[in-house]
Amino acid sequence: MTTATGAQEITYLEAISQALDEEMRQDPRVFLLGEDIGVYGGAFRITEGFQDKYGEWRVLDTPLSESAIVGAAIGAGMMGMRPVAEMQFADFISCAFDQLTEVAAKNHYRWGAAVPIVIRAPYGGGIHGGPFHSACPEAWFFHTPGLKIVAPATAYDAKGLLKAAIRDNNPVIYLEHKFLYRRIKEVLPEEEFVVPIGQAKVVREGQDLSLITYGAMVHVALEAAEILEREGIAMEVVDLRTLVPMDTDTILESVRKTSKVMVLHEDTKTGGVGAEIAARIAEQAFDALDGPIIRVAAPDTPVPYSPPLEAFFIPKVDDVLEAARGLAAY
Amino acid sequence: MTTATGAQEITYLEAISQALDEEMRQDPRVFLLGEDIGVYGGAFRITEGFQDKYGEWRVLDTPLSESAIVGAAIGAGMMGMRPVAEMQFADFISCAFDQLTEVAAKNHYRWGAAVPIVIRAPYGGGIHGGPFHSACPEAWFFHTPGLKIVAPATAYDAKGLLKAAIRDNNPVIYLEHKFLYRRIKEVLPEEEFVVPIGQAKVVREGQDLSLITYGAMVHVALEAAEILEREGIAMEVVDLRTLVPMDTDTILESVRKTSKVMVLHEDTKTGGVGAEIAARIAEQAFDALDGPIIRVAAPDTPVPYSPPLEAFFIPKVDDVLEAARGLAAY
Amino acid sequence: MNTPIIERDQQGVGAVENGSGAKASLHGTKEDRMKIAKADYLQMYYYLRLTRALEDRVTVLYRQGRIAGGAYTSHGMEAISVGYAYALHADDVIAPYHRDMGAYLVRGITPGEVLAQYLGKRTGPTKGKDGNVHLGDLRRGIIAFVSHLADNLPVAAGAALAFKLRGETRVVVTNTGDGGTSRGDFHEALNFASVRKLPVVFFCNNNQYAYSTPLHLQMAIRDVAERAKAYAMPSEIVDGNDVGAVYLAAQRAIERARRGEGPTFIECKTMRMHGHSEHDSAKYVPRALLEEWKKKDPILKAERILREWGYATDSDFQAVQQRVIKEIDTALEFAERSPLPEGPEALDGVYADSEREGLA
Amino acid sequence: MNTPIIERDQQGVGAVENGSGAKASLHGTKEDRMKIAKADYLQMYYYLRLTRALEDRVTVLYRQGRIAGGAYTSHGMEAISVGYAYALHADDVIAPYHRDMGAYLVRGITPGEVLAQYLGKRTGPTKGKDGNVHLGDLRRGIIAFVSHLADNLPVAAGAALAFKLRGETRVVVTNTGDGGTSRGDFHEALNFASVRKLPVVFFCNNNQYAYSTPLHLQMAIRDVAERAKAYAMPSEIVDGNDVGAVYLAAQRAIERARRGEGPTFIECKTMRMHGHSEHDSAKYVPRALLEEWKKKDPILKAERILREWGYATDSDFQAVQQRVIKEIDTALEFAERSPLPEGPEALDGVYADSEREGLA
Ligand SMILES: Cc1ncc(C[n+]2csc(CCOP(=O)(O)OP(=O)(O)O)c2C)c(N)n1
Ligand SMILES: Cc1ncc(C[n+]2csc(CCOP(=O)(O)OP(=O)(O)O)c2C)c(N)n1
Ligand SMILES: [Mg+2]
Ligand SMILES: [Mg+2]
Repeated sequence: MTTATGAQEITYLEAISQALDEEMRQDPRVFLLGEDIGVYGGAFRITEGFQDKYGEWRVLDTPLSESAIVGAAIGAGMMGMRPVAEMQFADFISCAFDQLTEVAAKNHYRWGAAVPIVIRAPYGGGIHGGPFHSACPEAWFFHTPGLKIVAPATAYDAKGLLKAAIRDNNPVIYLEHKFLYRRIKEVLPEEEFVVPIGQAKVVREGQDLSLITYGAMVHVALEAAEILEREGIAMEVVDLRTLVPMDTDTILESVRKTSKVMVLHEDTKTGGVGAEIAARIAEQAFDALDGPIIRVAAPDTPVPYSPPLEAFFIPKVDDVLEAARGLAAY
Repeated sequence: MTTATGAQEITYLEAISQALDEEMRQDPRVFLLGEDIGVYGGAFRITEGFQDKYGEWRVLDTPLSESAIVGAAIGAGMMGMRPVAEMQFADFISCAFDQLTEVAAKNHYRWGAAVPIVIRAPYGGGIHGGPFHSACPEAWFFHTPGLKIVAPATAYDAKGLLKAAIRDNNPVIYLEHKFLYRRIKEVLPEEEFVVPIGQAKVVREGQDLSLITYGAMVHVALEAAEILEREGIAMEVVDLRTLVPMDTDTILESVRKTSKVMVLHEDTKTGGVGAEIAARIAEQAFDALDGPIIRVAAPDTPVPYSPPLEAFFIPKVDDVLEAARGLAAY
Repeated sequence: MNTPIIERDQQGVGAVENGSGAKASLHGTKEDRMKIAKADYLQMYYYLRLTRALEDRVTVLYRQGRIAGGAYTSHGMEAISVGYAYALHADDVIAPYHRDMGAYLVRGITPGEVLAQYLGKRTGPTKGKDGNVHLGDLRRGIIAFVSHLADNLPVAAGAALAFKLRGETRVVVTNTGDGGTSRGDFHEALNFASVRKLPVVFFCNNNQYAYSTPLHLQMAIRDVAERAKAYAMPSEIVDGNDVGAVYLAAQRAIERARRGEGPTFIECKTMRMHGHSEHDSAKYVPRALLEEWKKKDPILKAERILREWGYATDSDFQAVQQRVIKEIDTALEFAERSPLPEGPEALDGVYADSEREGLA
Repeated sequence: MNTPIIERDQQGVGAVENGSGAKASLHGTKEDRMKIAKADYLQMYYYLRLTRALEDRVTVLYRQGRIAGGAYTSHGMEAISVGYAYALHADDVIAPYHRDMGAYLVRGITPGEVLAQYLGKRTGPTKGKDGNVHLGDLRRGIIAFVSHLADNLPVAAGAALAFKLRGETRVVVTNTGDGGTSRGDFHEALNFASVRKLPVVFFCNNNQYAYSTPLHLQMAIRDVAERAKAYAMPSEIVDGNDVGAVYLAAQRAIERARRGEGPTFIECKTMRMHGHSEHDSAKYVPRALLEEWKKKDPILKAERILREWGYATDSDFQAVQQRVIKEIDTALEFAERSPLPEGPEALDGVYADSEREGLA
């Protein structure tokens, strides 16, 4: 789609492709590896045409071996390359878990070896992928010191954070939400930009309560905020953008301003990222609180396949509205 | 050691052995598998003599293959056996992560197949094991619906919970703390007993503040409570014993009684089990709270090896005292 | 890099010596005729047809946008899962992979259940919790497929271990794709099974591609069967498009396992005739290759042999085809009539009760 | 189950044909003499002695209770890591496992650093963060060992991939135990390296046990080298107690990798002469077996060959031994004098700064 000024709207998916392309063009150390990313262009076609442009070594089709993909990325990264590894679906990251938590995460702490790698993980539900193609894997890695995690909610952040991730000297898990791939778009600046890792963003101001969220849920939050506004409730929405390192300051600032806070995520509730956010607030801003800290999150089950089940499972605008009304009235 | 009445004191380690032995004797479906558990009797000698007693198939030495160990346990469990798999150190559970989270945890939800397996995981620090022999792996699995997790702090619970875990129809991760193996002992009842999964225990009563904890930290908590008592602060100590399913009622009851609460664990802080406990309290007992929810936990780093570093890393009585005094004065 | 196995395959796998030292099975020989009774061959033919008709219907439903998730078919590879499943006893167990629809059907999963599963209905074996070919039912001896490829191989070994521990003579058969053999769990499972001589048979559907990845980018060996050497495991290479050959190879390996002699690895040479899933046009596969393999279609091959052996005539084939189409029609009606689950059912069944469910 | 390889080994591996089809290296032959210069052999002998003396000292310190954690030695297996490390160029890279002390020393880690590491001192390569043989330093081309066995094999392949991508002729050598070859990561790494012909050499220290687990409970094959067949990877079996044989085999494989011809697998037959770690009395190993292997000690073997080839005499050996003992004394003094880290240093270094550290 083209806007009135002639600028091109770019989808979330295209933003990711652009970031990869720009970084590969600028930095010969950057290369990609993963299953079916070459000739096929990736399961989601993010690297379509890349192999023609950069050759079959810089866009490397690997055997079906997630652990080797991540392990090889680590080795190449330590030798000065900037590998970007793709998990075909984030769900399969469980097969590379050990390499991530034991090798990538600990090398710098143990012996000072930087591991500048990016793991792209297409994640999240809403696409009827069922228990093995819908996972939100962030909490596992959130609890693993040595890894960074980013989770953009917009095309702008998708591009800017991926470029920052590639330039970072640490292992970064890049969570790209499959539901957003083709559903959101925006005009991006023509000039180069990077979104620094570690900075949350207040995406909507409000003074009655705060909602802390990230990923696809940012859009659910904004939709809910719009409705609440009409009911006279001004909900502030904070998009974390980066999960590790977490921008606690921005969270606490918002809480201090509104005195009431909710956390929203698509991942299951128990032990999710929301628990940590709630705990930090309860620890560091207790005095500012004027009500319980409410979490809206998926129930503690695998992601079910059948549309009515999945619809029930994934947090919805209504869930946010209900919780927000309750909290506002507290 | 023998007490005045002639009853034998049993270490935490012996309690584990006893539970395995009793369950194997009573139930032919129970068998053990793992690395070096047979001839050698296991890295910590928990199954010493078992192979002589039960043969080389029911005490099965496996190749060095954690994923196969857990996978095979799952398969045997689904076919009606009751496998107890040993990870030589809990740290190596990362190599079996995928089998646990994708296969064991999801089978019953997806298609109704019960997976009655126990994964024994010798965990925790304080033994100068360094970054790969000291891990507390609970938070990863705590966030995985479908798994149960128990973490006994006493010989009594070690025995009773292991028996309950073996009899449970679900995958249970049994966290046995290496530091406690030979350091604590008690006289156990002669008659058979089981400690039901899912019940926390108030191990010390108090009304000034509550401390929620589990595993080796229970002993740190009790030592701190003793000292605080002398200072006029009555700290209640709750030993969770089971992490999943969590006994939220007992936690909330204690919080409602004392109005002030701390959470203590040896695992690293961010995204740890303590975050969930704090979040539940902040959500469900906010009205009862008279101060911030304080977490005392290890810092967000791998477990360092050198004694001064490790001593700094692991939460200590002093850390609890300092936090408790602050909270009591709040 | 090695050239893909394709060229040689085109000459008909069963008929040639292969370089790997693995036994090569002949197909359609007189010797085979003595080993496969007419009733059995016809029954397998029926299952080939049923599988084809069912999956063709799935493809149609997918194109009509009536399947919410993905759809995978075994089109052109039906002989593999029909053949191995047919060789099993009722109390044996299978742990299939995602192109084994024939095995589900042979084991008694009905086409209605399959379509209900695809449509997310409560009457599917997973009650809507899971989709497509993730069908499992312990009562029918079926361990449900897990997307994570090769994850079920250690599980299959473990099921076999249970049988061995109890002194039962039951056997487990599992299958994986050529791509799946690159995963660590493949290695750990075959190694463990071999060390302990477990009663499990490892099939490999070598359809020459893993999604878009051709065999020579998946492994440096020409025959997947070479992988078995790392475990001192006997292996066999079989024409995966010949249901009789697969059946006999499966039977040999299953009986070997039943006798306590340990696991066998069976590579079935075949070709993936559709895209990886129904959304994939598979442009990366040379058209000529598909044309070539179309001639080797397992149903055509079965019909040729049935005719040659005097087991059946064209009118028998037509009757079977009419029968299966009717079965699929009825099945679809059933699936369509079946209710969707209600949202809150999403919360059910994360944990098993204390009562043991399923079969032991 | 297979019988362990032990019996055959006792006849001297290098001298016999082996059943696996892998090349068997001879040792101590005249041909070898022409390939190894006197200075090089003497230098390797020095490293054998240095490794032995250093690890003997570690054992003593462990028994004195002065090492907080565990202690692992390569006693009787020093020839393997000395041999392969000595065959490398300065800018090549190693990813050793836990019985490769010789390689660390050859690559320039000092005995003082090793002892500082064991004692948890700030002057150890990990500044007290990690213990025992978890030594790493990218400037010296050493990727630190990770306890999780075989984890560093994909990492080694990845380092080799970096060299290949940049068109460099550098090579990576990695090592694993017989037990470590059962892990999934072993399979994934060798498969990937082979498909992409990466410049990496996979050594395997087959010391016949993994902790208490004998080879026949670890794998069904007789020679670990059989594993290489699954990857169409050339393999070689070598007498792991003969430093010259290891060195030459390493050289062949390294130069092959350097020429872009891909990875090689080298099985070194040897025996673990101590317990798994110093706390383990290894009662499960037959005493006779240890007696037999004591005669094949790599230092004795090296001395015999050095004498035979006229490269050195007993007085040379004594001089080396005196030299290394002095070096170890000095090293221990250094380690003892070194400060322990302060508690809060535990918080340092979880993340790298934006400035790249280490060598590219
Ligand atoms: C561990 C894992 N990684 C990636 C995928 C995604 N995926 C699904 S099927 C497939 C290709 C499988 O190829 P193969 O094993 O040869 O089976 P085929 O589909 O060709 O029958 C891939 C990459 C997966 N399911 N599991
Ligand atoms: C993944 C993993 N599982 C278990 C262990 C515990 N462990 C340490 S060394 C060892 C035996 C290793 O045997 P092998 O690979 O043959 O090497 P060796 O010690 O004999 O040289 C075991 C089981 C480990 N380090 N990593
Ligand atoms: Mg395939
Ligand atoms: Mg060994």
